[in-house]
Amino acid sequence: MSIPLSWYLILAATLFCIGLYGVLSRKNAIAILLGVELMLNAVNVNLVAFWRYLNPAEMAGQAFAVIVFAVAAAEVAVGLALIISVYRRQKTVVADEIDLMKW
Amino acid sequence: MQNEWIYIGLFLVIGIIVPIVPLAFARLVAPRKPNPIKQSTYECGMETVGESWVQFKAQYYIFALVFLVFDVETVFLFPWALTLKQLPLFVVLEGILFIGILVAGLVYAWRKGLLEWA
Amino acid sequence: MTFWNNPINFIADWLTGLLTGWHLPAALATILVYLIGIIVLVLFAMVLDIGLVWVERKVVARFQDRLGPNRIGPFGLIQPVADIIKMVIKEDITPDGADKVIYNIAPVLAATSVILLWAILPLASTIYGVDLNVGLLYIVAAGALGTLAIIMAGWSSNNKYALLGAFRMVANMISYEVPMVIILLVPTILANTMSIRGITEAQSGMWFGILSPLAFIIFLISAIAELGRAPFDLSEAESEIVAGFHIEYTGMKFGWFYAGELLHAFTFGGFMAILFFGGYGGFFGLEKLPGFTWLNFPLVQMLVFMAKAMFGYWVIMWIKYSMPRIRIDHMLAFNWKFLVPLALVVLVNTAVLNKVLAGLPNWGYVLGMFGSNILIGFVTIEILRAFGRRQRKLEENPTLQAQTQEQVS
Amino acid sequence: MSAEQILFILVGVVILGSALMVVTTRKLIHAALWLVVTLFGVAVLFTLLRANFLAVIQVVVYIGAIAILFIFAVMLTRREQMEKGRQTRPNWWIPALLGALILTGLVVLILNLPGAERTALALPEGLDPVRALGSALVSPKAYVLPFEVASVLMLAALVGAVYVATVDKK
Repeated sequence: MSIPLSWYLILAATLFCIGLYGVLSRKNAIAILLGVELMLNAVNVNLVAFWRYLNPAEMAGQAFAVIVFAVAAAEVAVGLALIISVYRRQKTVVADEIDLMKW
Repeated sequence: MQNEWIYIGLFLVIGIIVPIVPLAFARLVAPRKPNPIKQSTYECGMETVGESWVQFKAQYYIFALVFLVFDVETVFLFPWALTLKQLPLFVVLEGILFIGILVAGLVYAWRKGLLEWA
Repeated sequence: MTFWNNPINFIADWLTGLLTGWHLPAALATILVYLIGIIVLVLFAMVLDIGLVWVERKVVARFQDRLGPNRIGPFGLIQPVADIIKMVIKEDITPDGADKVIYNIAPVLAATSVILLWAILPLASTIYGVDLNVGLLYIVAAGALGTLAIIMAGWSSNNKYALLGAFRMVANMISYEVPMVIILLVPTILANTMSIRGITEAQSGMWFGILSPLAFIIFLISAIAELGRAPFDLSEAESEIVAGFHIEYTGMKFGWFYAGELLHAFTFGGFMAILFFGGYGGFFGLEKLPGFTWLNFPLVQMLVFMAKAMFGYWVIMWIKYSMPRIRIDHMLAFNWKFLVPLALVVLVNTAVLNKVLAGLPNWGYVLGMFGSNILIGFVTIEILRAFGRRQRKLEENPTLQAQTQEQVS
Repeated sequence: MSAEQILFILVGVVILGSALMVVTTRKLIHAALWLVVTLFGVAVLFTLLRANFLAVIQVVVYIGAIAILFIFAVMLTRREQMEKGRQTRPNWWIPALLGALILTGLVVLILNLPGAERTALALPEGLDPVRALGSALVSPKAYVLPFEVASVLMLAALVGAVYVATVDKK
């Protein structure tokens, strides 16, 4: 066990920033959701690393990671359903062109 | 170091190499004379109509959705199942409540007619 | 420790000793020994796979009142080798418009996902790859990689039939994964562990297949669906979409899909034996009697395991070659409206009874578990019968049918 | 440098490389498949951290369900002309700059964090993390409420998603 905690944190931070870039720069709504998944994964890496490095007897980190799994699944289910619904009405998945609520 | 995952990792490497070896060997010995007709999309000898992209029923997506929800929830039940022996009956009831909420989702999908393939 | 009690560890210790004797670092020696063990195990699986081609063809032939392969070698035993040679020297065609990288990765991934299962398959009490404390979920995870391989193959082929087949197959696999994962909880609860070996050891007195026959039946059905074999083979449905997701694959790439499916079927036969029939053990305590200690020898255990797995594989084949193909709407309705609710009922029943009956003597526990399963099965059949009767009445009585339709609309 | 550190760096490079591909690839289906590689890499990280259960459900849930759902969605909404042309907004450099700034800030923060160089603690003797997680998830003193609420959340997601995806059927 010779990996310092900071390595995991930096890796997670980088992954988070890549995801953030994807969310902000992509046109396609599905691609934006892919970026969100990257960010959630970065969070999970952090949570599990903290569990392992700070207090392995307490399962807080892992329990939170499990909840993040559920949240990620819920987010993908609803997000993709919205995108598919919009696609069927407007034949587009470009986030900027989706302006149903822009009144 | 945890040996079990090293073992699985090595297994993964071998598991990838073993299928590749005959493929690589086939690449060496098999003939290769490509021509446009041979490489055209196979549709039982008919001329291909349109692009391979065909519109799919959104129903496939609905089933994938229901599956996602069920998969995530049942996976959560595994840690619960491991605690049944040590902890009191109360824990079983918690799990049943969890399953009950899951069933509510199934009943909803059923009543809405989403499980019909039509 | 002698060779006969623990052959794998015996050889491993000897090899490690040999390698460290050559002044190799201990860690490197361990990894080398692991590698040798893995290669032997995977090669064993591959040789078995070749044998399975012969078994499958021979058994089908017998089901269909034919002889099967009988020309090359005694009883046609060399036939699979000839098949392999043929597949390797076939021209490898990549269709136009295919996504080449994904197209080539898919068959490898399909085979890898099956081979990975062998890492946790215990052939005997001392012959196994690794004993994970999350073994059951590992099976599901390997299956997830297989699903991915199919969707990759279907998408990258640039063919309507392939894409349709992949969509159907994936809808099929993911739907039936739900009852399978639910039913995997039953052995987890009964054995109080997720480790494959732990589950096997927990059955040395009583098989889980007897404690919960319904769980076994649900597992069998969902395993067949997961494999995409008949009656759930509409993903390849030769008569409509030709061969489904692997339509464009030729030569050895097709070969890996085929070989992967056969090995997968056998492996699931093995898991059936492990989860519900005691795996390499499960002699109901017989092995403790003085005259029967030879049952504990690893090679005997391995033989027992292979026999049980082969029987499971034979049952899967039996169903495959006796059943017509199911329509996709029936298939999905059968899963979501019948198997999933039933699996949940079995799970709740197991969880509650396991707690309630824990104080009882052993025979009471077994009888309670078995009896409750029979009761659930009986009630299920009665519900189905009532439902079927109503359907039939509706169909026989046109006026009633019209009325109900009015009510609905 | 120990073998474990080399392994970590390898996995890290794979994760970050494939994550970059996710956000830059033009074809969406490739982006989804690169996401699978990233997710698998994260699962390997979990095994390095000895979170066996999370590593396995990472593969089961993320690769086996979420990635499949993404691929389905991509296929349902795919149109040829959308894959031609640029996939990023014209002012893509602003998010890139923003990301780089945040990353620099975070890295500085992490490196100055007290205890950032600590190494992993040994797992307590006889602790089975899966079992302990199970106890934590069902114990009223710990996380039983989040556990049940997660179930309600999934139910809400199911109802909502199904409603949204089918409402315009008629």
